[in-house]
Amino acid sequence: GSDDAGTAASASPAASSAASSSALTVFAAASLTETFTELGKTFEAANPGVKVTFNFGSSATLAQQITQGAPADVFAAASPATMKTVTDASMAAAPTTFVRNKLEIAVPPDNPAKVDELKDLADSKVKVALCAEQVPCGAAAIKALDAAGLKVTPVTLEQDVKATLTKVELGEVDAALVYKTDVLSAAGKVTGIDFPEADKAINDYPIASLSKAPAPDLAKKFVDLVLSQQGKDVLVKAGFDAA
Amino acid sequence: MVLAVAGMTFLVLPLAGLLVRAPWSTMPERLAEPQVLEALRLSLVTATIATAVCLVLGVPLAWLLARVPFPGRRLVRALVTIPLVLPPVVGGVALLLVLGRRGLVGQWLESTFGFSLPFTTAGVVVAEAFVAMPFLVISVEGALRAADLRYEEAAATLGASRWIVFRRVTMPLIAPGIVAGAVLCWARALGEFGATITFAGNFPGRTQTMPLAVYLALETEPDAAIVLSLLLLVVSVAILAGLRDRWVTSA
Amino acid sequence: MVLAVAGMTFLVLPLAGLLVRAPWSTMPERLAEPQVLEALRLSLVTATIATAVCLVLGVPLAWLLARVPFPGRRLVRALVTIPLVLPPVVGGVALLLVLGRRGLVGQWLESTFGFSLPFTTAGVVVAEAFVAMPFLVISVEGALRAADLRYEEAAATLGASRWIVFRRVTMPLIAPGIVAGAVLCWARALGEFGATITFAGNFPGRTQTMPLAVYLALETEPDAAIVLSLLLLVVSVAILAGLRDRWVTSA
Amino acid sequence: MGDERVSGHEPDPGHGEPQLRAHLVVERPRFRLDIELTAAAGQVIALLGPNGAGKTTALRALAGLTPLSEGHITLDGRPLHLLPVERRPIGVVFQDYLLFPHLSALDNVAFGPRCRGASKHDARRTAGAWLERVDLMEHAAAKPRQLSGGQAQRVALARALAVEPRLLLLDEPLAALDAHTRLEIRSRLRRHLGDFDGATILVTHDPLDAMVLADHLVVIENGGVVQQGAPAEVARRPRTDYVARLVGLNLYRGVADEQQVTVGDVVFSVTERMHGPVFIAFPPSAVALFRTRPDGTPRNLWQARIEGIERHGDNVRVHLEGPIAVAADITPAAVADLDLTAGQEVWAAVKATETHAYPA
Amino acid sequence: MGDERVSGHEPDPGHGEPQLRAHLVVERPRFRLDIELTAAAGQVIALLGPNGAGKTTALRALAGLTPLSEGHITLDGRPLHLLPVERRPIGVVFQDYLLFPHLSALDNVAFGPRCRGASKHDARRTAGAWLERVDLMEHAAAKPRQLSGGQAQRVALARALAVEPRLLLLDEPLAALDAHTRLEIRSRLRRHLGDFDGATILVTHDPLDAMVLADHLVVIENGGVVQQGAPAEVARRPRTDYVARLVGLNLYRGVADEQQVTVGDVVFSVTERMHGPVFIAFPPSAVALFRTRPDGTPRNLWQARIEGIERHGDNVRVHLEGPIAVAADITPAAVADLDLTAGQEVWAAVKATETHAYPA
Ligand SMILES: Nc1ncnc2c1ncn2[C@@H]1O[C@H](COP(=O)(O)OP(=O)(O)OP(=O)(O)O)[C@@H](O)[C@H]1O
Ligand SMILES: Nc1ncnc2c1ncn2[C@@H]1O[C@H](COP(=O)(O)OP(=O)(O)OP(=O)(O)O)[C@@H](O)[C@H]1O
Ligand SMILES: [Mg+2]
Ligand SMILES: [Mg+2]
Repeated sequence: GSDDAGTAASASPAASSAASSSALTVFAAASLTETFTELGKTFEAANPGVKVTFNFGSSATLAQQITQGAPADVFAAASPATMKTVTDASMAAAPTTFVRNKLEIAVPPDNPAKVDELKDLADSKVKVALCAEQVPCGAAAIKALDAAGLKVTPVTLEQDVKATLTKVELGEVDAALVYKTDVLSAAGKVTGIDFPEADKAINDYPIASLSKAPAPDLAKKFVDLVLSQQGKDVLVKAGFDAA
Repeated sequence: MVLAVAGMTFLVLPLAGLLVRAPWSTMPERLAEPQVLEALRLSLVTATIATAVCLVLGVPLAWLLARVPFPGRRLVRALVTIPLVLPPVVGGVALLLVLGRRGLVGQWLESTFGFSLPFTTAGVVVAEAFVAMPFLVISVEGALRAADLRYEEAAATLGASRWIVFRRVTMPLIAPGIVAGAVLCWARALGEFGATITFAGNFPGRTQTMPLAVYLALETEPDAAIVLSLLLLVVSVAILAGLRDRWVTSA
Repeated sequence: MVLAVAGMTFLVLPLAGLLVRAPWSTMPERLAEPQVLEALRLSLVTATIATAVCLVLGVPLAWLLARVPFPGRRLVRALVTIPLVLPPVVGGVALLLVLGRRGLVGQWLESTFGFSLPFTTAGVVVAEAFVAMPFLVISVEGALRAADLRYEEAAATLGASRWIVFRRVTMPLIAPGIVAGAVLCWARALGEFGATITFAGNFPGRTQTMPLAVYLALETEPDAAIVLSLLLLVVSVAILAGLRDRWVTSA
Repeated sequence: MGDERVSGHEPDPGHGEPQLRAHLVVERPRFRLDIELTAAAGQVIALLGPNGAGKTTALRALAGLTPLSEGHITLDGRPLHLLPVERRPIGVVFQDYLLFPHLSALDNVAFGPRCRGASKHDARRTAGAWLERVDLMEHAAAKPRQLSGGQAQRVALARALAVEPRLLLLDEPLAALDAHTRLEIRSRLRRHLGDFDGATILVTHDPLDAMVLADHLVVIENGGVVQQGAPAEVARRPRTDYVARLVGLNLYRGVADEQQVTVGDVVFSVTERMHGPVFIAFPPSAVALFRTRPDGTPRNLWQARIEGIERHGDNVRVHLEGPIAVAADITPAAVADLDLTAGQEVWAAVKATETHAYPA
Repeated sequence: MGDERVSGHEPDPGHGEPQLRAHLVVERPRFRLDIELTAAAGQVIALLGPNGAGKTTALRALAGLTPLSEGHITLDGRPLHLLPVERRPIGVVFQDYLLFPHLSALDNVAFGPRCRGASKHDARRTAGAWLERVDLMEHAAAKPRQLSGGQAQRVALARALAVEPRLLLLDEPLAALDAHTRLEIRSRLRRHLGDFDGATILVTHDPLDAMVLADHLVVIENGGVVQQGAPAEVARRPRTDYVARLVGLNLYRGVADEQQVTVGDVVFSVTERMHGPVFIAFPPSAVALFRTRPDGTPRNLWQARIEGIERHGDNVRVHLEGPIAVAADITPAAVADLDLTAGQEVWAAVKATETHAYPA
């Protein structure tokens, strides 16, 4: 945009404008690594002279860092709960949900346990991996299983969705509930199976610019980019549902 | 002296941070949860068994490295440090590749004995032992190299076979080194997270050790995570303070 | 002997798993990425500096624990193992609580020197040193306890002050123990992940060490993670195989 | 060079005020050391005693390596026991060398001078000179492990001497040396001790070392001083069995009445006139053995049983039991003549002129 | 008990076939050991030599601790050098004891019997008996660190003997013992060696130990054998300077012509009639010193300069330089009479009857 410079000049305090306008720091959930890296390049292209730096990690870790005073401009979390710890500490303005992620059943390509719907997971002979309830995909899985009225005994409650997916990829479990995005990124190594109850267990990804942001103007522009159609396209291409 | 105190402060100060931050008021009820004690018990049991496994396999390995010249010894010695350098999660993946249901050895284990390590308590022990063994091996090798070979010679002239020399002379002489190694090993096993969760998964009562419980608590309730960590610390510090000194005086 | 070989196999076999799984065809281009080399360089530099820091602070601390009786020594010795037992992520949180911009000491650091550790390369060093120091302290203390005190007495009668005795007699005598400790310390620092990502964040070129890069690769491309891990392993094994033996012969 | 020593052998008032005055008390679980020591400047005190008597303990206490339970140490008028080890102007040769295994012989010797402030270069030069004096310059670069026992001992000696101490403490400095080297090093040590104006405490088992090197002997047994004096005096008039065997004499405690001393059932004629409790001493060579009772006075004559026979130098030493236990030295020819075997009964006689009696 | 020893002193063909036959070659960077040793059953061989001669190296080679570069070892007809250390039927006392620091004195001694298959209880009983024999039963529970040097040595001795070896290797077993204990332990060692039907190799610096304990002396210098024979023979006819000093003789190489031996500028009268190269030896006590030239034949008389004077036992030893280097022992009274000092010129004379000449 041609009006970028003007916005920046008018919005930021004169003292820090020069320095802060050239660097943007984004803290984002690790599951956003690919999409945000791409959006970051887009952003840099649109704003010459601006360098976007990402800090990808677990949402909870990022939230800890932000509440301990990390110099971040934007926070994109993988769950509303972690975003809440940041807003509770009045570190961020009202967050916006920018995408949603839906669960799928992931099975190894040869599908050894012949799983094709959610209730197959309740079979005690089927080894199932779920995320732990403390992490978003685990909470979503519980919601989905409750909605289906199923009682599943998993062999493991994984720390995050990638770990869950790894178990499927290596054939250690016969099935797992993971995000659609993850199935997509592991193209070929796992097979995804949609199931209707997934719609009842959708995980929201909130984004917010932070109140102590060193570059508040750029932060706002980055959030706008993510929320824009251009941003949505990138995210949907990776398997996310538009918010 | 100043440096020593600085070093101590550096190690201990973060604990102070945790203590300041800890939610003392809700502490008792949080600790009373059965899952917490279950995880603590599991941690202590698996770390101890893993240490025993490391002693049984690691001390002879250290001896081999320190005493028996063989081609490629340098390489083997460096390879021993692999589990140290490997990020634990990758270590877990590597273990799965070998010992998992479809792993190189695991496949055979399953078809022959119908036995599969991942998602079992035994799997936790394997993961912990894998990650912690280098500490033992390297400490013990260092102690072996520092030991005076002439005592072993004296024992040989008295008719002791290599094994007896090792057991009755070398081992007691390097006891402090073995203790140091075992303590490192035990503590590392106790704090082990990445390889355990990757290889053995996380299931309360079976494979959920304290660090796993802490990690998951951190996701939602950082305060609870601090409480759990402090519990783990207090228990391990108490055990080490008790155990270590008894050893030191007897050595 | 059998046990030693079993131990070796146990440590080395998972590496075989990784090798089998590694995507050899795309390996060269993956390794050629500038970010990879950047992360490797950063890992090596920070691990080495962290080891140096640990030596400077840890060896005197080990000496204090081994040689100077003071009340509460048992407790301090056990407290030294804290960073070992603490899950690294919690360690990172604890560091943030103390040295973060809003931390107990960090606040003061920032207001006095305008300097803040988290999210800097120095922060990586701090996190690695915190996690790795116990290895050094415990190894060196073990070596000190095993050393023959009478050489130190002999040095004292020749007019050597405590410090000279320590530097010119004790240190060389326990060199193998110090080397073992430093190797453990360096390797642990090199593989350190949890505390680093929590305390120093994950900024390419500044705080993204190899294990962090591996973590991100696991999120996106597991094969790339294996390649990165292998690179880290090969480099560290090469360095250790070279370095360690030179030390061993000179000691 | 050593000539003045010959006369300076007796404790010499010319040495002036005692340079070292010590009262050493060390308590151990099953052992208590309690001795007083004084040494004038330039004097050499030999500490003799059986194994476990406390010689090493006394030396360690002087060096400050073992804390005193009680007592004090004064050197050149200054209280030494208040100084830490490294500030004490001492040089120590340890019973088992304790050469630093990671340093070459040269660097071992240079260690002291270096600690006392010499530059690296000077320290090494001093060390080289000392190695030269103990004839080990060719082994200067060797590590202690590569030295033979005696070579190591000589390096230890050089290392202790190189710091030019005011008080030199030697724990068996010559024990591992062969006879030849020992003679040389002993002379050199004498020469150095002659040049040396500090005090020397020398622990040794070898009476010859003590006689040659020391001005004054202090004999300790079981933690206490049992006898002291000039070497010749101690050698002539031993007061305990240990000292007597050390100097190769038979020693008994008896009661004198004029020129006659009664020891148990045996009566000795002696040349000295004395009364009351006395010691009587005579060398094994003064004892003659007979198969049958010889004629003559019943004095100095008794019947004994042979307990054992062993070769001793060119002679044969016969151990006798009977009213008194005696060692007798006779020639191998005499053994053959008399056809002596263990368990046999013989008559033993001592020449009056070879006995020596002195107050107990 | 020891009586048969007195005559059994010469290498005795009655011992039968050599039990030990060894040819030991060990190569070191700046040193080469190459010696042959034989010992009959029950025989005691003493290995003497200056520091660094290779005595310890030879012992280690016999024990299998240092590999042979060449050569062989045969014990009781079996090739010993093919066995690993722990299978060799040997007992070793090391020069620096090497008691296991973590075991009590008793357990140190019990270690060997235990390794050779005894039950824990039997091993401890055997060990107790051995500690009794070296008089250390009261220290049975002590750790090596709590023992004095000599006590530790005795435990080491007991430990080596407790395995009832066929070949006993002793590296300075008596060096750290005080004179009294030494005498006792020496007799006990003799007694044990008497009972013992294996071979014994004893390394010692002390000629007395060698004379008392050994049937045969092997003197090595610089890695090679320079002289061997029965103790009395070696003592009477030393063939190197080292041996001469060891046995306290002055030794020279000269040329004999009838009863006259020429050594450099000095001519000696001797009692033996010989021709060609000979050794001539006489004790320091055979040398008389004069301030002015005494009357008489020019034989056995020469002018010398005093290099040094030291006390030696009850006498004074005067070292002379001049046409030949000589040690002379004279009485302290004579020193005073002659007013001897270092650097002074004197005349030295030797009684012909006290010299001893033999083929070189
Ligand atoms: N560290 C110790 N702890 C307890 N007792 C000890 C210790 N060191 C020595 N002793 C005891 O103290 C006594 C004196 O020992 P010390 O070493 O002084 O004797 P020594 O006269 O030097 O004997 P040696 O001639 O054998 O060297 C001995 O009975 C010994 O057992
Ligand atoms: N490990 C070694 N490496 C190299 N040289 C050695 C080693 N050990 C001994 N030597 C050398 O071998 C020679 C013989 O040593 P050895 O210990 O056998 O002498 P020794 O006769 O026992 O002397 P001592 O009476 O002093 O004990 C010496 O010159 C010594 O310096
Ligand atoms: Mg002693
Ligand atoms: Mg030797």
